[in-house]
Amino acid sequence: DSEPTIFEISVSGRRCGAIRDSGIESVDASDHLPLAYLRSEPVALPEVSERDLVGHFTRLTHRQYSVDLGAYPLGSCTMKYNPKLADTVAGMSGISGVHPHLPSSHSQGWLEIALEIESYLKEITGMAGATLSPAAGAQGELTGLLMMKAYHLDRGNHKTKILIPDSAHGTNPASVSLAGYSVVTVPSNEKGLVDLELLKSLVGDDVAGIMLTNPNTVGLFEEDIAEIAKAIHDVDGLLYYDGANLNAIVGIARPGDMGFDIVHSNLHKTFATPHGGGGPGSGPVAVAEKLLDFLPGPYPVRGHDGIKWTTPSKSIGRVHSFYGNAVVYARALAFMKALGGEGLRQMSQIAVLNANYLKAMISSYYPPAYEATCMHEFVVSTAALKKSFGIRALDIAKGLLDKGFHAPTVYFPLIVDEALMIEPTETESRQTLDAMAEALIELAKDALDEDAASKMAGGPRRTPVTRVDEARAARTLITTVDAHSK
Amino acid sequence: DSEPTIFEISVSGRRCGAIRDSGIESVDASDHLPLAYLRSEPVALPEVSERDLVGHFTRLTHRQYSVDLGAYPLGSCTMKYNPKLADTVAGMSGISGVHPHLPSSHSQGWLEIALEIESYLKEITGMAGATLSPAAGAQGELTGLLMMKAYHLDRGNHKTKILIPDSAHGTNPASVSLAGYSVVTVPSNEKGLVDLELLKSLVGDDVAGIMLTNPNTVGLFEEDIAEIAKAIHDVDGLLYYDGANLNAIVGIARPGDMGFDIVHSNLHKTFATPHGGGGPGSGPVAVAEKLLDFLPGPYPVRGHDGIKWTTPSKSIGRVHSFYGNAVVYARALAFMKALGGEGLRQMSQIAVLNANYLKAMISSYYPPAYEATCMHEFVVSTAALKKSFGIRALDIAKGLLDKGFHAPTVYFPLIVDEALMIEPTETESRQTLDAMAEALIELAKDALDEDAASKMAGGPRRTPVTRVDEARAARTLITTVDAHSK
Amino acid sequence: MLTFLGLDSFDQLYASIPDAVALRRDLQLPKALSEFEVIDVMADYAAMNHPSNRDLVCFAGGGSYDHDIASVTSSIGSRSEFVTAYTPYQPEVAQGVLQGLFEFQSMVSRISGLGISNASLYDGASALVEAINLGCVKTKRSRVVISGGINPNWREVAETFAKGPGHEIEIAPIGPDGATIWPTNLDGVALFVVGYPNFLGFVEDLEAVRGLASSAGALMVVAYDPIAISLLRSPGSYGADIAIAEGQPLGIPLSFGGPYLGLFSVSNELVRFLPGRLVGETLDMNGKRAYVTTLRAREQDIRREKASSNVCTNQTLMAIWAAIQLTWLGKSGFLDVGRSCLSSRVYLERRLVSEGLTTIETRLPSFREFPVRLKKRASTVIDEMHPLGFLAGVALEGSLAIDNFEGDLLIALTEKRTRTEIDRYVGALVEVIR
Amino acid sequence: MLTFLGLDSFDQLYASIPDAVALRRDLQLPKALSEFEVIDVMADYAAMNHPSNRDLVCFAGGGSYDHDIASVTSSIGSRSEFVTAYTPYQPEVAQGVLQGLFEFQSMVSRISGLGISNASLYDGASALVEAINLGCVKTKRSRVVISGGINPNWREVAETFAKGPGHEIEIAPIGPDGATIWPTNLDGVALFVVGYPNFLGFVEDLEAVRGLASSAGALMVVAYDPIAISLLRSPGSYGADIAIAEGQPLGIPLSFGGPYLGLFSVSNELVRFLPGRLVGETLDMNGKRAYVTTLRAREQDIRREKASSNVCTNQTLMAIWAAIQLTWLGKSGFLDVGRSCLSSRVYLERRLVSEGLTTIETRLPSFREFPVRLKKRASTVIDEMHPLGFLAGVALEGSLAIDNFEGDLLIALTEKRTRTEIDRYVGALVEVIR
Repeated sequence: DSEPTIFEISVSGRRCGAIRDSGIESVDASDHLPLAYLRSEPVALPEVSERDLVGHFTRLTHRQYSVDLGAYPLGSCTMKYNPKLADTVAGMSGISGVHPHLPSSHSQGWLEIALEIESYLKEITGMAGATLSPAAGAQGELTGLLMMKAYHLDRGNHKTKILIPDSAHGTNPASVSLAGYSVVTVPSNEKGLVDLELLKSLVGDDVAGIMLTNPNTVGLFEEDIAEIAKAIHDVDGLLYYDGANLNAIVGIARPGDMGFDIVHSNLHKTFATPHGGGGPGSGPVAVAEKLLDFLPGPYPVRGHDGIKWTTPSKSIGRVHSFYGNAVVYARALAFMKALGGEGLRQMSQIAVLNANYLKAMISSYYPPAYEATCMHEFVVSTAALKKSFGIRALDIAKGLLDKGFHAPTVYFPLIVDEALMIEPTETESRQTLDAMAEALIELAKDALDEDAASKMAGGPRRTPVTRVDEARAARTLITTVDAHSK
Repeated sequence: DSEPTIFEISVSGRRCGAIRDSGIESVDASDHLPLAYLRSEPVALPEVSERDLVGHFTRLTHRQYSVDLGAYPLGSCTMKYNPKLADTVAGMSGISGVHPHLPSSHSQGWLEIALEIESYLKEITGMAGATLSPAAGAQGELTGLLMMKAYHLDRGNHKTKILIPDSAHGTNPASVSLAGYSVVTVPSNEKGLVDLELLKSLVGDDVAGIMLTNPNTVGLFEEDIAEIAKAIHDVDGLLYYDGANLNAIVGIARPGDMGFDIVHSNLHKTFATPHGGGGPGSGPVAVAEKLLDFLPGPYPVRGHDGIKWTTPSKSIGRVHSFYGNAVVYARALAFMKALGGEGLRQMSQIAVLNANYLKAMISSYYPPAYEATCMHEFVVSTAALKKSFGIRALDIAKGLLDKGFHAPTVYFPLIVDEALMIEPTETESRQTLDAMAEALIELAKDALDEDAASKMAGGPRRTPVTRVDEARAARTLITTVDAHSK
Repeated sequence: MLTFLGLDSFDQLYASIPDAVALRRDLQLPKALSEFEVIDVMADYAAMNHPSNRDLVCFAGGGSYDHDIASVTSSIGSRSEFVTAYTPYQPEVAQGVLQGLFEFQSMVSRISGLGISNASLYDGASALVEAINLGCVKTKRSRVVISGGINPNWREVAETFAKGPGHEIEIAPIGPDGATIWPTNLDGVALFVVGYPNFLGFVEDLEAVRGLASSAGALMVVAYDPIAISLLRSPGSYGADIAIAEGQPLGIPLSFGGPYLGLFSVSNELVRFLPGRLVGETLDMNGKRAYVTTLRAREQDIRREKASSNVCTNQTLMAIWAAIQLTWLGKSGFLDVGRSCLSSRVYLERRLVSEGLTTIETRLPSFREFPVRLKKRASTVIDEMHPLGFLAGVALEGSLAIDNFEGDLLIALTEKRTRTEIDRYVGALVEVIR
Repeated sequence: MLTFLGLDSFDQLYASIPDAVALRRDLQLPKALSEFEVIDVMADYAAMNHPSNRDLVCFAGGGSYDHDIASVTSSIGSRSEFVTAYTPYQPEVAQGVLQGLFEFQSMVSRISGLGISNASLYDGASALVEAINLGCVKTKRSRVVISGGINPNWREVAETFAKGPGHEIEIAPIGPDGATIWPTNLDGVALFVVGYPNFLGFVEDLEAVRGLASSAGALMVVAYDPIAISLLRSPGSYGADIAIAEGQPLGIPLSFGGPYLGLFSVSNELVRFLPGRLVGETLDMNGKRAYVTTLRAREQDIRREKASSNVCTNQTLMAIWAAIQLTWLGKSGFLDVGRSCLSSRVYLERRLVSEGLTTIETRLPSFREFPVRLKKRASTVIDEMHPLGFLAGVALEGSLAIDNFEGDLLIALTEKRTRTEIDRYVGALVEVIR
């Protein structure tokens, strides 16, 4: 029942439709390009009919879970429903058909879109300016850190370190390294929060700043944020806000008011742009007043004769081929407009409510790693289940797949043993949360029954393929259809 | 694993998005309509979030087979692949957004489309005129028969009967009855063709005409068509061509050249408009010169100042609210243009080739009901398999579902015992035909093995639901969610 | 593959076609185009049309209404499993379409107030034809009384198809107040057909029609605007035997008139006379709920010449779209649409009166559509309003003329029309009429 | 649900947020709009843009090309299972995306001629950044020599991100013949980056670059136009270590510059240095073929601060689109596109010469894009061509200026441009220039 590759479906000489007839006589390539440069054989792309193409890729979609098919409680990923109205917007030819080198006088609509979503982001984050260039959150991080670096260089600060809590996403330390800083890890305390005293002990003149997400990756609000900010600012350090968890606090609290200087947003998370199976994302970065001059350029600025491309005086330079993943942020703007200010706040409130509800529903079977009221996500540990018949967090995750749900995030954050990180999002109904809780509880009960547990350990079984051998993939390393023949 | 109904997902007070704010103050209905006319409770439509709506209907699509997922060898249904370019056309606002009462001066593009597809249909069928009004083949049949009736009335002919071969689709006799004629059945001979001598013996002055499809419903070309036409025309009868099987002969032979006077086409069959799970169809009717005055009206006619709506002098009148299923025939025109004259002929050639190939591949296991070279479809009988372990045509059909194909048409035509009617269409590749043949042969072999046969008899098992109890449905007659409570 | 069959050419496959009828030339048709060129050509045609949009704001109805369609409706309704499936003859692999139709039937029954609804017919007109055929078969009569307030296009279609079985169609005229003047002689009437609201937008008195039908021993057929049922009592609540409608307002694009969607409901007693497909709930071999087309014995492919309808396909895809759109609207949104239509109708009518463009007549109440007598004929008004950016309405002229309202302009409101648009429309009308 | 949690208000859920940082006012943002109003507002913006279409025929390239996109690409590529899925962290329910990416990787490897291709990066510029980081890590050097014929926007991006690790970016200038003038001192060069064709459309001599890289012990990075590889030898055939490209021409809409698609291939030896996601084939528990993201140990979430790339998401959906478009084109269609681009380029260049608008220079051969020196500056020409219905090209001015070609107009051809359009374009250019 596996689907053959498109290359296996391929039959020599077959093709889909023709390309356009330009009306121009076809030239012989060798009359216009050196023969030595020309390939002797056409690229061996698949040769199939359009019918077989459509059959193949449509069948692939029936082997794929997605938000539109069901709940996706992936902690820290904020897999909410993506309203279809944004597809309507993305499909407009005045949106999707515009060449990026078109002079600004003829792309004012796009520039208006850019300025408008920037204004939403600034208000939501409490920042003074923003760039839409970064194509994803991780690129936003590096962009932000390079602004931080430029700021310090400009001020003559000598900085070498950036602080990162031990619960941070992997992109944070990687970005810090790529920005040329060294990482100093800040351990969490037993409450799952940054240990303020310990943090203070790590802060010195060599600290360029700190990267935090708040609520943090265990789903808790860093209550000492004001004190943290003060400690960092006291050494002219900057606070970087990882927007991964912004979905919890829109309209409730603003990074800028907490003392953050740089904020990236993951539009696909908080602002519901579809994730596309792993991208495209969009990672705008908003900054405080003091960093405005360092923003990447060019960016659009409104002048008396329309909006024009401008590069700020101390800009770190360009970070994307053009101005970011434009259609993604146009979608996000449509989403924001549909919700409005009040709706955006309710979005966060319900996200937090749903997380706390689900946490309460399952807590007798899945002890939360931390007791406090969570924000939009929470972490439980299945360490206790491991003791019975060896059921691990991964088995619970795979068991959930068999019950028709996506799995939560597993083994993250690293500071919790056998972690399941669960984020239901605001778009799942109470009925769905109840069904998910029921499924999770059934699995916990099964873990205590020898027969059921042994079945679970081999799961999933009802999915398009059963449990996948990841080690074999790394060992054999077949990453193209041609790797077989090697 | 069944999907609850949308009403079961419904929760009081929940809703999707809001409607547009018109800016007009809402009035109290009772101030403007008599209180006695007003309902006391809103209509109990579902109350769900957009997220739950999308989840529900998307999950339904994963319980549904379709052409895009695989082969559909339903004899007489011509379930070919529907090229996606037609979707692009159908989505243009100048196509889908036009109000049907728009004056013709502002809908000239639509009228051009209508005239152009009429010209294609006339050339393909060999007819003098056409109407696009009928919304489906069956409506086309009745439209054609009413023209036949009007013709005879106009000529002062006294006609009461219409001849129909015993292999005809059920719509033919039903349409004849609704046209106010009585049906005279013409038995097929042992070759599966109309028995010419028998036919001649049935033809008299009271015969208004004959309805035929050619190739006929057992997939054979009626070789005596010229003689049949002569016999009917000799009594001033008319020949009606059921376009269900037109896919076999486009560019090869034309109904008009065979002597037919009225031809309907099923655009979703021959011209690849998608079937939509059972509609919308489109059943244009083309007619010979002598019937032009009887066409339904109004229809578009080109004049010196553009195309205008006109009704011919002796028109049978209007047959559709507007001018037929317009977007469906716009799709068909796009298909025709993509294929061109030569491509349309090749379409038929390959349809016939594929049918003969598949027939040859399986004929040792599935004896064809008739030996002759078939056209685009063929009929086999599984009567022999019934003798072994009681495996019926239906079981083979359900067995094919378990193997990932759609089933062929079963128990039609009625003149073949345990009939399987198979039409692969031109869009399936040889590889798909081979796979289908292999699946069919496996099933035939299984039918001879007691264990396998007993399993097959209870099939299908791997489908979204297992074999469905049709008798129970008719007995309990639950046709709405409210029927349960009765 | 030819070789596999032992053949040299395609011609041999066609050996059974006699020379005399074979086409011995190429089709005189244009050569193949790439899909991009086809799309360009079709876009050229599309550019010659004037769609209803912000450049041509639509105040026309008359059987086709410019409603907002939710993005989910086209998005989910365009999924290829719905679009490219066949009729659900194999229920085990067609539960998606079948359940969608079952839910559609449930919604239509709740709207119509009648227990049984089929899986749709071609359009409103075909629903009327089927209602007439059903009524005549059931009552074994052939006199059909149709209100003059029924969509004139539908009436024409009914008259066309009545010629087959020989039903006598009789049109009951509309009085100056917009109400049907029913005949006094009720002998042998098979069915009465009334609009609700009627084509002019007026809400007729259904109690009275029910009385007439009952005393005549005839069926009562109500042709309703589904949007109106958001506010008005259902046809079923008046004891209608059959309720029919054009379902286009429920999420189907204007589409130059098709594909649309005929809604057809009957009282439980008439189920065995029902035309078209019907989906029923049942169980599979494992006792799981499943859906299947049922009462197939009614259908043409089984009853053949004894069938009372020749309907084979329906408009399944449009039914799925309507089910999605109705779900999107939901209980409260459907009500909102009705209120908005009514409110805008009241607002526009008042504005027209206050501008002196029309006067208030004594006539039946309207819901969302109403005729206006202006100083110019409607067709002239429509032509002159076009360059100002409006499809002003439908001209009650020619084949759409209705007694007492000939030459009037029929104006329709939907929830899509905003106050700004309506104000601009009134301004343009003032300009055209003055 | 609040009640279930024993709470009275949402505020209690947020009790952990200190007063000092809580937002004590409403967001100063517009109120909610219905989706229809949102679409109207966005359509207003869209109407202020001038998309590339028949009213503004596109002769601009410069990293973004106006190709025909098959209907299947957007149709199948827009299916919600592809669009709304997450990163395939649970392979058992993500075989659709994973297999699609595996096929994409296979196609990219066949195009680039290198054994390993990742599942895409953000865009061409990010592919360049990752190539530089890879090369510097691999060679433990930091001198990066980039041809001045690399897209100037990409060069800027490379310079921005080089500031982090402190790589030294050195631009090798372009001579009057359009060829890169490589430095003579090759000490400590980590990698050489060459365009193929370069930004000006010229096909450089890759053998020479290979020789340079080899003698310097550096990596050879080729930034190719994927469409050119339909005719030209692959980067891999020249021994490139890394091949990068902007994948937009493979079925991705112009989209005002994003989302696009970075293609990234390496030779087999470099696989463990590969940035981004990589999908591999494996088996499931039943021995059935399955796909999974592999060599995860390279990635940031596992290596954290030791990772040589911080890439987390890629552009999966665009990769799926490209895989569909490349399948639609197929072996012969891809070749057809290349031939058509070349033929149109040759035709247009000849027409320009014959109209006396430009002269034939001695310079490198071009594929589908070329710079033209006109009597007016390119930006002026573009402005004056706009009202005539053309986006005339890209102006090699300002940040896009390239030595020896400053002020020239860069013109790109795709298979979408017809002879009629090209003839009209030449006519318009004559009018503007004369």
